[in-house]
Amino acid sequence: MSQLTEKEILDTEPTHHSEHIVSPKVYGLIFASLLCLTALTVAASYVDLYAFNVIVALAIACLKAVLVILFFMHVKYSSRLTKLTVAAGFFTFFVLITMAMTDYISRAWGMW
Amino acid sequence: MHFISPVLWQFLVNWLTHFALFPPEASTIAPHADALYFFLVAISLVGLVLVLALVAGFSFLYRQERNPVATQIEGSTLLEATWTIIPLALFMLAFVWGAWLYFRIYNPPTNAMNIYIVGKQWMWKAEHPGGQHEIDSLHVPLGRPIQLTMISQDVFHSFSIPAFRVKREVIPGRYTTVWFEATQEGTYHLFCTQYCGTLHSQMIGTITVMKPDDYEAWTEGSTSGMSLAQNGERLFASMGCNACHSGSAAARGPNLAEVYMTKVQMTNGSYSTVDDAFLRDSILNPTMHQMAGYAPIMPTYQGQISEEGMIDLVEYIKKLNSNYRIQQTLNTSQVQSSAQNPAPSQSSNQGRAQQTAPTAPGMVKP
Amino acid sequence: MDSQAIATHPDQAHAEHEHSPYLRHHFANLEQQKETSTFGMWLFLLTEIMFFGGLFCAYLIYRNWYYPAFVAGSHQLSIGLGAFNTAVLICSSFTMAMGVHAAEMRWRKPLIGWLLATIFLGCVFLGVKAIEYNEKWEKHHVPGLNFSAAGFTKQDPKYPEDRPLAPDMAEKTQVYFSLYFAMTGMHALHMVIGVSILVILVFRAWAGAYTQGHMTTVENFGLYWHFVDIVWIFLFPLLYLISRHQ
Amino acid sequence: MSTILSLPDQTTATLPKRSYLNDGYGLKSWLLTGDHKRIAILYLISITIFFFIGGFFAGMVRLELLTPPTDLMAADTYNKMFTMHGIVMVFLFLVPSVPATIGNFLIPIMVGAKDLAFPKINLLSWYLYVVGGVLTLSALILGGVDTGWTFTTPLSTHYLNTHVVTAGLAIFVAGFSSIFTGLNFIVTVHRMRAPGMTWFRLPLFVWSHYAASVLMVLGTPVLAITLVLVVLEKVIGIGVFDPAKGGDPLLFQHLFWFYSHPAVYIMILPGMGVISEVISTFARKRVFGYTAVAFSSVAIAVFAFFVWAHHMFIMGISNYSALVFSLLTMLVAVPSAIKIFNWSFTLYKGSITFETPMLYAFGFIGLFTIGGLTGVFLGSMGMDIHLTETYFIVAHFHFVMVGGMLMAFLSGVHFWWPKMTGRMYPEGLSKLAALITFIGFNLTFFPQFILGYLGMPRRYAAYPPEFQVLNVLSTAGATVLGVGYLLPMLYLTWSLKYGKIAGANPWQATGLEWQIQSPPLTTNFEETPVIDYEAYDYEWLANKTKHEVQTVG
Repeated sequence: MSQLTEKEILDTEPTHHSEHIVSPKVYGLIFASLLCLTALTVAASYVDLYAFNVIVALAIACLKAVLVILFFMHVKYSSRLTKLTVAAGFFTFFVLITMAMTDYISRAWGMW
Repeated sequence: MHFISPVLWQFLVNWLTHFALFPPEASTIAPHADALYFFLVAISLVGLVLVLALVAGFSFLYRQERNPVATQIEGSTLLEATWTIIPLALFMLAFVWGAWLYFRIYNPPTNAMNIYIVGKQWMWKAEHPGGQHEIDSLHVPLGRPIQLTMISQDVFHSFSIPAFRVKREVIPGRYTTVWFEATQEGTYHLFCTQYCGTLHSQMIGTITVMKPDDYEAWTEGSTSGMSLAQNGERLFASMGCNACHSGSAAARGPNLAEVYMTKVQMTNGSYSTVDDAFLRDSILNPTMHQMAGYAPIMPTYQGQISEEGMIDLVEYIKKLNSNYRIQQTLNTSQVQSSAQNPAPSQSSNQGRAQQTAPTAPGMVKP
Repeated sequence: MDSQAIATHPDQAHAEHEHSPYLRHHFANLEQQKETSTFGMWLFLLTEIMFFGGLFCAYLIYRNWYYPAFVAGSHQLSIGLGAFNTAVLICSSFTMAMGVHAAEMRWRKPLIGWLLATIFLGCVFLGVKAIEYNEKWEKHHVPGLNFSAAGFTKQDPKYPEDRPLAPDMAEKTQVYFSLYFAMTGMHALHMVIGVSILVILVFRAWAGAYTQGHMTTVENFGLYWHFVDIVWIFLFPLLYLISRHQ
Repeated sequence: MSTILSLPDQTTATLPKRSYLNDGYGLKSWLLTGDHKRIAILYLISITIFFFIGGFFAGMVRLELLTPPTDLMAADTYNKMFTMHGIVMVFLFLVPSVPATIGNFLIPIMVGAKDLAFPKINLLSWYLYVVGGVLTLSALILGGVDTGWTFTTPLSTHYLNTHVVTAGLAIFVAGFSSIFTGLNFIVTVHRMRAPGMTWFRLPLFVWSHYAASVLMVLGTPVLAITLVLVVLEKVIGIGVFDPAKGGDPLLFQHLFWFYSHPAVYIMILPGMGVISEVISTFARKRVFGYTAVAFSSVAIAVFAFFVWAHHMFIMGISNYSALVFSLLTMLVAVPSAIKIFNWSFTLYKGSITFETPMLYAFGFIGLFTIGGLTGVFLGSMGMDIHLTETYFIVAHFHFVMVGGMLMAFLSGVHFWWPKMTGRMYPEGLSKLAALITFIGFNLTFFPQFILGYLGMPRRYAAYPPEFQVLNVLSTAGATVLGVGYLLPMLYLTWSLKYGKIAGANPWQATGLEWQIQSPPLTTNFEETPVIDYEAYDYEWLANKTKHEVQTVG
């Protein structure tokens, strides 16, 4: 956490290349791969992979989300501040889930 | 003393007679809690005095009249480290001590006597194993560990006995436990400390700590005639539990005799300890407590048995040493039912339950 | 050192952007203004992550508790409709991205076209969602208002390998559907808000608002729209897919 | 004790011809303003109104508790009183108090910007606040709400027929007001700094607001979704928190405290920022260990998200989880300790004067130290069992919130009053008010620690008679405290017209806000400032003053 905050302080100045215009070709490519991934995840759900069904589905979802964030939302071409903002959001979400799960997982460990 | 107003006089008398800094220490936990409290008060005082001394001292020494020009100082890593590490060490000590006390309070000894508590808006019901019911009061013997198994029928409540320094939230849908061992005879406050609606402040009662002999006498005198386990047995039969949990080799449900506090294997391969919460949950949510080797055929009894009824059943199963009486009941009822009307499938309980069923304790009335 | 960098450049500002009609008085230049509003939008999306985060947290916990009920509940959803809707949303994200591109290139008509396409796709998504909700209502799967777990205690012919649920577990499908409606409902609400804003954007784009060098509004709205898409990208596998096999 | 410095610009000070206050008259120029300073004033007025509304409820609660039985009002009226007290004070006063008023006014000036990044959103945030406030009041007028400010399920969802939905909606809306304020601050601090204003030249006030804003932006939405679920559960009966349907009421507690614990840092951090400014100014010395204080704000913000379940130690969460949360709670106490010691050492070798803001700041240090240390009692799990849900916890958070935050708020209001209005407050009267507040506060809340250890539960309309003495003391203290709060409102209003004219920098403080005229121009600065000095650089200020005196005279 402390690295995060330190970074936040040092590297958050705007960088001046935000006028980058993504070409429609890139959009088209990303669009096509998103559709393919959707087809893939639906197809994968029909195959019984036991515990891996969840992992595959979520991995594909994460990949799709990353594609959208990086290209459609231009994060790939944005300042480090934007990247850090996105990271901070997911980090806090992660804190919410893991810290809440410390309770739910360990409740079964003992009778109290 | 007629020259001061009677109200003020009364106030002063009140002050002098009731002044206390801490409640009576009436349980084995209380001295430990107080020790931690005094430790924390001590470090707080030291901290506070230190800060006040610094602020007051510097304010005096460096007030503008004495020191017209300030000397600029950037800081001191050594000092920063000092006041990071020393408080941290003290807080860690408070943490370890507090954790130790916490586990002591919430970890009942195995030989504790169990009393059940049901909280509902706005009263406490206590059920002793012998079948004594109390409302808004609890009688306990001196010098014997008492474990409270508590559940709420509606909202969150909290069972608090300041004199014992114990407290635990009483929550709907789940047993919580707390334990104490009283060390002083007397009557103490029982509070509901979790806000639970309009008459929250009326959800109070008394804890009466009695000498073991007096407690025996009290139990004798206030028995309702049936122990919890006996009530449970009746309910067990009237709900038809014995049809499957008969203990025979061909039974459709697991054998319940001496199952309490054993480890059982579940269908998913894991092991669970059969405690009060497990028993209660298996009756309400049987699929979530599916024992290995049995088909998931048990219906849920959600909404059919009141919390008091659940307590009777749990207590019954806890005390169940053999299946002899179950089979006895079963045999007599089968004989009777086959004699009277040939076997509709759930009527195996008809025999003795027929008279008792409508009034059987614990059944939720429609 | 990085931290020596400064946020405003007064000299530059006076030289280049003094007279831009879009520059609000408290910014030094258009670039600062654009970066500022984009960063603001990202922070808003941060709050949105946490807004949905609470729901995802609840989902995770209850799925672990009531796994069979979640499996049975998810079998009541149509993967076909879900996949179709996912594709629709991805298309709409694409059209939105192209709309932003058109605005960047200062093409007025393509911008309007792409925005209209996005509106259309958004409406298609909401229409399909309405069909799904209607089906839930008819099957008595709306928690609180119209719910019956009776269907789950019987064998479902569509999933012969599924065992019917015991009554206690069947009741827990209500938790699944509560979360289903809360999550997709919140998502649909975001879609409705998004489509409404899009309509306004189209009118303003018609008047030429975003194709004269100031397109931050379109770009920021694009961020919002893509975020809503991402939420669905996660909702789709969680609610529809991952429980197909027990 | 010496009072205000007599400096050249003070004796000859006149009110500037143009300022944000006379840049347009009439209601419309205020209600549709984009100027952060005017919005700050709007906030100041509205939170003062809500503070006194909340204070009225507190007064009723204390009056009822004067005697053991429920004699002044019925139990459910009492429940509505403390609920409204909690909701109004927490969501409509404490959360927006320093950030939305003083912070709103000062942050753009302190970073050298003309305005906040999003002036319209700033105004929107005030309107949302007002809507939230009106909804809260309508819940009250429609018949009140008696859930307590914590909305514990299933009590709030299934067992009460009061206006839970209206109150939930009110908090939802007010929550978005605070999200927008926080968002605006973060963007402003990142993007709007003047040339030369590096991160480590920012005043600590900005640092602590930045940390609080991060909490607002990341925490508040979780409360929002939780309240949505509560409302849905109450209105249509979905089953997320309802144990009867398979939900876990503890999940509500988790989600609620995920926001509401960081919320206490949202409340206290801006106050800490005020104290840093005030102590430095009146000690005429750079804050001791600037970086340590700055990073401790950030550390508090980060740790804030890791400790929420210490509100649930006795609620049936897993004991192992309680262990983890207790440990992390102890860690979050450390940055606060660091701050306290750094403030104390700022006084070392200073040149201290004792104006009203400084007196309030001393009050803050003392009371916050007590409040913070008693927090350690509650973070220590075994002790928490006995102390939680009693008056001990009431006393603890009132020491932190009222003794800490409110002292800081009053300190800040007095400190920046000359900047906001261009006029001084009456020094003698305000010192008296500070003293009365301090005495009244201790009389009100210190007995509650003892009450708590004796076991008196919170939220009780009636209580056993042996607790009466301490309760009478507490109620008596509340009366004194009430006077202490009414006084500033009266004399500050008076000073708007009759106060001495302050001049640009009556305290000889170094902050950027003191280098411009009071009250400031609508655009704050005549031209974009270029910052070439460190924060709290009193030597720079002395040189500047000397230079000015030379050029003028």
